[in-house]
Amino acid sequence: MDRLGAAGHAALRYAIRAGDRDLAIEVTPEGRFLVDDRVVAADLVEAVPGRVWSVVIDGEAHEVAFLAGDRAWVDGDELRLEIADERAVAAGRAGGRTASARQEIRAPMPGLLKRVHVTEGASVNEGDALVTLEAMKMENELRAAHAGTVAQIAVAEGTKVDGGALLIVIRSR
Amino acid sequence: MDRLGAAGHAALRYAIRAGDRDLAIEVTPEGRFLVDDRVVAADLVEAVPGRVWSVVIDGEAHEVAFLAGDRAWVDGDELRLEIADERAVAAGRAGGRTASARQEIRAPMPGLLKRVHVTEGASVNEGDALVTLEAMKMENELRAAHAGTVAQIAVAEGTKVDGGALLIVIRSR
Amino acid sequence: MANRGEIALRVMRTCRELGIATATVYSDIDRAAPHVRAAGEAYPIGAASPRESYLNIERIVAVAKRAGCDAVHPGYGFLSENADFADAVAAAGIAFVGPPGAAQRALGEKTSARRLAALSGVPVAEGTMQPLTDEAEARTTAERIGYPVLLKPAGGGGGKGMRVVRAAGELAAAWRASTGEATTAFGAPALLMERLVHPARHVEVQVLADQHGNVVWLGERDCSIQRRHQKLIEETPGPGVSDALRERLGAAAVKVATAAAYVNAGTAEFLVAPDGTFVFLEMNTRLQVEHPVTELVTGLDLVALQLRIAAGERLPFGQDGIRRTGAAIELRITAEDPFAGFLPQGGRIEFVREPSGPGIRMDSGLAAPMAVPTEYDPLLAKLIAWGPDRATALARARRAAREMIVAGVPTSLPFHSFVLGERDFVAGGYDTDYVATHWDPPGVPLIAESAAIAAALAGIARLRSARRPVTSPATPWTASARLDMRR
Amino acid sequence: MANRGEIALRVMRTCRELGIATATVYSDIDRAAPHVRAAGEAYPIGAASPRESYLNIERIVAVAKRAGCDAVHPGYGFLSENADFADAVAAAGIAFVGPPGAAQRALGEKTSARRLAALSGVPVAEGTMQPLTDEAEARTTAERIGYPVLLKPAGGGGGKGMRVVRAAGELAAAWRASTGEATTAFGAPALLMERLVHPARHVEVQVLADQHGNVVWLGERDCSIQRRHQKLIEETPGPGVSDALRERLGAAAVKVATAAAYVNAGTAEFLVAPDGTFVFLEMNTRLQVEHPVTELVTGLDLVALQLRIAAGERLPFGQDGIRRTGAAIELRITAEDPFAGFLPQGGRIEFVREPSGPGIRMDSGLAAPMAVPTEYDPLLAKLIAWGPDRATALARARRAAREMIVAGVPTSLPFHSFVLGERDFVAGGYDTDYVATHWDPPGVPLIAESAAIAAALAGIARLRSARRPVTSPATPWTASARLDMRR
Repeated sequence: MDRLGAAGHAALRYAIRAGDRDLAIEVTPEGRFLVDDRVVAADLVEAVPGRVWSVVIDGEAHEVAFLAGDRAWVDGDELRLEIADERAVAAGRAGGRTASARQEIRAPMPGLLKRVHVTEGASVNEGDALVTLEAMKMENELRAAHAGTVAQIAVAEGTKVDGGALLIVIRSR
Repeated sequence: MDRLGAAGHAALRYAIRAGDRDLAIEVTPEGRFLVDDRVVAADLVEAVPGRVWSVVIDGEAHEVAFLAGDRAWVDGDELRLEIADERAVAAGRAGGRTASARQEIRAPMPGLLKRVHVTEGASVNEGDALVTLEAMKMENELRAAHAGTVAQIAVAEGTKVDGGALLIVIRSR
Repeated sequence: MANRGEIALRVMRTCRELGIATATVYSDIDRAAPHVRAAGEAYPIGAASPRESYLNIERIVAVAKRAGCDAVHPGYGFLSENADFADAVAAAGIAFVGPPGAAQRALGEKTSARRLAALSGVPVAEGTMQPLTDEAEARTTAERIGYPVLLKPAGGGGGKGMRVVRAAGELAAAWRASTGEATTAFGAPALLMERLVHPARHVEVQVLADQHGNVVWLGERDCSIQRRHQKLIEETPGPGVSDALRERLGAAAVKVATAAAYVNAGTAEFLVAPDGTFVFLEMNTRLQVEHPVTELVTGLDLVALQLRIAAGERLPFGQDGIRRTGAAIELRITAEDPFAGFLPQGGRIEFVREPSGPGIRMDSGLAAPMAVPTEYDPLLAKLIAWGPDRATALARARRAAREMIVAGVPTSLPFHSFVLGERDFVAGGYDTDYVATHWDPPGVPLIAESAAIAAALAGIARLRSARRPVTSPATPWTASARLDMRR
Repeated sequence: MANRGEIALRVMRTCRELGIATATVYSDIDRAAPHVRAAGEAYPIGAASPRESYLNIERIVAVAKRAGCDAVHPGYGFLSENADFADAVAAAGIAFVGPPGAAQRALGEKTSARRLAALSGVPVAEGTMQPLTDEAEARTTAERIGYPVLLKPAGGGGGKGMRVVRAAGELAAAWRASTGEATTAFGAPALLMERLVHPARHVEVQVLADQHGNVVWLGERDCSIQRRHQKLIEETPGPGVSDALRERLGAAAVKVATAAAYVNAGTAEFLVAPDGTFVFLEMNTRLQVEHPVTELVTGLDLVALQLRIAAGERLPFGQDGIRRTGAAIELRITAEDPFAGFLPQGGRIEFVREPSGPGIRMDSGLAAPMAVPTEYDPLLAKLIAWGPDRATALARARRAAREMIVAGVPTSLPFHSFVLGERDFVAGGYDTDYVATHWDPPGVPLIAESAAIAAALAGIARLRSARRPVTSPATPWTASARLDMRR
C-alpha cells in the first residue's frame, strides 16, 4: 500500500492472482486499464462504499464484493484475490507462491491449545495431525498441508491462543 | 448542534416532542438521563452506527432507528422526533408548535409547477387546492392544511422546482 | 429484460433458476441499480427520462439484437402494453414475452376492449364504446348516463389519469387534468367515460393462454385498497368473493381472453357491486405487479410459465389441474409519504432492513445506498405473505411490515401497519373507498410512553455521539457506544 | 425465550403473529444482538460463557419469574434437552414449551432411548444398552460387535463428540477425544458404542404429541449432508425414501414417542441402509434446526403448534389431516471456512446481503455490523427453499445462495453452491459420506476469465480509492466513484 501511495499519479502496474489466474494489470494515469497489455473498456461503479462494485466490461455485467482479507465474491462465487506490484512478484512475495516452502500453522480462531502432537525437528507427512485446538465446544485437529520438518513450536500445550496466533512452523524438505 | 457543542460537559437539557408527547430530558455529565426530572435507568447501545439503537429501560427492550430528518422508527412505529434545547422551546422554535400560525407549502419532490390556483392576499379555506405540481408522471394538487390568507406566492407557474422548494406561504387569520 | 427495479430482478431470478442467461438495459441514472448488478449483461440506453431510455423502442430492440436475445420480457409499466414494441420485437425475430401486438391493440385501447367484452357476453359499465372527441361530447354523455361518472384515458391502464366526476361543475377541470395526464403517461389524450359503479370492490382474475388456444384462469385478487386509483394492497382469495362468484368471474375472464385471441399471462379487471353483480373494466395485457399472491396460493411460477408460453409450449395443466391453498396478501412498499397524501418522494436510500421468516416473500428492488429517481414509478419493494388462512397471512404480513426499516425516503409502511391492524380491513369488509374513509393519518401514531422516551434518549445519544470522532471499525462498537453513554 | 440467534428470532416472530408478548435473556456479549433488539423485554444473565448465561438454569428461571412469563421456549441447543431445566421451569409454575423432564430423561440418555425403542419393537443398531464404564469395556464391546464402531456421548445429541473407530488402534485416541468433548458439551463423560451402519442415509421424522395422548408424524427429512456428524443441508421428501418406507419410518417414530409418553414437538432420527432397512438412532426432544423444511411442505407453523400444545390444547388435526406439497431444502449458513475443514470462525460481520424472492425463506440471525462470538454455535442463518418439485426447490436454493453476500467471516456458502450444482447431489444419490467423498475444496472456483478480471479491476479501484478521503454522504456515490476511476 505504501508503495502504491508513493507511486502517486504515475502509471501503476499490478500482478494479480485471481483464483487460479495470473493477470498483469496496468492502470494509466487517466484511469484506463490494460490487462496483459490489452486495453479493457471497464466501467466501474462503487455500489456499496469500499464493499461492493459493479463492473461492466463490453456489456458483460459483474458484481464484485470484498469479504475479508483477500477473499472476494464475484457473481456468486468466492475467490482469493491477491494483488502485488511488479517488484513484490519478482521477490516471490505474491501470495500463495511461497506456501510450499514454509507453512505456518495458525489458530483459525481463539481457543485452547489442547495438545501438540509433534516435537521440533520431527518430520511430518501431508495430513499428519500437528495440534488439537479446542474451540466452539469442539476439538479441532490442525494437520500439515505438505510434508516437511517441524521448524518451530510457537505455543505450549494448555495455552489459550487468539485467532491467527502462530502455533507451528513447518519447513519443506 | 453548535449550542450542544459549546455546552461541552455541562449537564444538557432538551425539550423533546416525540409524537404527541412532550418530554423534558436532562443528561448529566456522567451520562445519566433524567426524564421530567425522574432518573431513567436506560441502557443504550448503538447497533448500526448513527442509524439504529437498542434501548433497554428496566427490562423493556426497544429498537430505535432514525429514518430521515426528524422521522424516527420505534419498534415498528414511525413518529416524528423533535429535539430542541430549553431556549429554543422558550422561543417557540420547537417543531410543530407554530404550524398553525404560518403554513409553508413546499414542493414534496422535484417537479414542474403546473398551475397556481390562488393569488396573493386571497383567503383560502382548509383543503382548498393551492397549486398543481407535476411529478412522477402525475399531477398532484397541494392543498391548504388550515384556513388563512395567501401571504406569498414564491414561485411562478411553469417553473421547475426542487424538492423542498418554498411555493406558497399562508398566514392564519 | 426491458425494465428496471424489483420486476427486473424478479424475472431474472426465474431465468437464473432455469439456467437462462440474462441481459438488461439501463438508463444513465440506473448504472449501479440492483437490476444492473444482478444481470449477466447490461447495456446503457440513454438518459433518465423514460422517453430517452425505458420507453425507447428503437434502442431497446437494438440492444436485444446486439446481445443476441432469444426473448424480451417487458415487465410491467413502460413498454409492457405497447403493441408497437411487441411488433418491433417480433419483427426482429425475437420472442416477445407477452401477447402479440394484435391482441394488445384489441384490449389495450379501452373502448375496443369494452366492445369486445360486451360482444362476448361479459357485462360492462354503461358508457362510451368509442373514445370521446371533446369536452362537449363528454358533457352530453355524462348527462345521458348520469353523474357521478368516471373519466379514463382510453390509451392505458394503471389508474393514471383517471378522474371521478361527481357533478357537471367538476367536468371541465377533470377533463383538462385527465387529458394532460393521459398524454404524459400514454402519449395519447383520448378519454372514455363510464358510469361510476359505487360502492364496489376491485377484483381481478389472472389468466394464462398458450399459443395453441388453451386458456385457464388461476384465481382472483381483491385490489380495492387504492389511492389515486392505484393499488396499495392486494389479496387472494377476495374476502367478498364466494365460490360461485369466483367461477363466474373466471369464466368471464376466459371469455374475454378467448375473444381477443389472447396469448401469455393477462389479467381481467372487474368491479364487483355489494350484490355480487360485476362489470368488466379492462384487460391488463402483461404480468401484474401483484402476481406473487397468485403464485403463493397456486405454487406456480408465472414468469416461468410466461417464458414457456413464449417459447411455444403448451400449458402444462388444464383448468382442473389448478389448486389454490391458503391465502396471500401483498403490500406495495412505495416511496410515498402516507402522511402527505401519498405524494411520491425521490431521494436516496441510506439504510434498509427487510423482513423474512415464516410465510414471508420479499420481491424487492431495494439496496443501500441507492438512489430513488423521481423519473420512475415509486414502487420500491413488495412484501408478500402466505398463510393457511387469511388471518394467518394478515398476521404475518403485519409482523413483517413492522420489522422492516427503510431510511432515506418516506414509505407507505406506516399505512400498511395501520391497515393490517384496522378492524374493517381485518374483517374483510372494505371497498375502493377504503383509503378515503379510513386513512385519516393521525400524523402521530399512539406508541407506548416508554417507546417515545426510548426514542428521545437514543436521539440525544445520537446528537452527543455526532460530536465524537467516528469509531474505528477495529473497536468493538457496543463497547464504544456504552463508553459514550458514560461520558 | 431462553435462547439466542436465529431460533430466538424465529420463535418470537410467531409470538408476535399470535399477539404474545416476548421476553428474552442475553449474555453480556449479546447486549446488542438481533434477538435482544427484537424482544419486548430483555434481561442480562451473565458473561458470554454459556455456563454463565444460556446454560444457567437458576438465572434464566429467575428472569422468567420476574418477567411474569406464562411459558418458556428453550429453542434448540443450550438447555433445550436438559430435563432439570424443564423441571425447574415447571416447578416455577411456568409452562415449558417442550416435553416434560420425565420424557426427556427417558429419551435424552441415549442408551435408555435405545432400550425404549427396542422394547417397543423399533430396530436399533447392535451395541451397548448401558453406558460404557471405561475404555476396557469399550474395547471388549468393539471386539464383540466388530469394527468399525461408533462412539457417542450418552448424554446428548447434535453429533458432538461422536467418533468413528475403524480399528482397535484408533480406540484409545477416540475414547479420549469423545470423553473430553462429551464433558465439554453435555457435562457428562458417559459414552455408548454402536456398530457403524455404513453406508447409510440419515433420515429423521418429525412428530407432534399433545398432552392428551395424541401423536402424529408430519414427514421425514434427509439430513445426510454432514461434517463432523453435524448437518449442513436437509431436505424433504428424502430422495431415497419411498412412500412405503416413509410410512414405516413414521409408524416407528410414533411408537417411540408413545412409549416415552412424549409431549410436544420431537424428532426421531434413523439411519437407512441402501436396502431400505433402518435403525433408530435417537429422539431429539426439541424443535430441530431444520424444522422449516417440514413447515414449507405441510403449511404448518410448528412453533405455533408447540405453544398450543404447551397450553394444553389438543392437536387440531389427526394423521390423515396432514398434507405434504412439493419439496423443500434448507442450507445452514454457518461461520465456518469450508476451505479449511469447516473450522468455525468467530469475528465481526461487516456487510450482509440476504436473498429472497420466489420460494425463498430466510430464518436469519444476521445483522451488520454484528459480532460473531466464538462461544456459541456457528450457525448464522438458514436459507430455506420450497418448490413444487425437488428440481425447482434446488434451483431456487442455488440461485438464492449465489445472491447472498456475507462479509467479515468465512461462511459455508461456497460449499452450498458447490453441492447444489454437483451431479450426485442433484441426482439425489448421496449418503452420510457425501462431504468426505465429494467436497475436495479446489480452493479456487472456476469462474469466467472476465469475472476474474472484473474482480481484479475492482480490487485495484478499491486500493486507489483507499488513498482518497471518504466520500461525503451528500455527494452522489456513483458519480464520485466514476470520478475516482478517471483520476
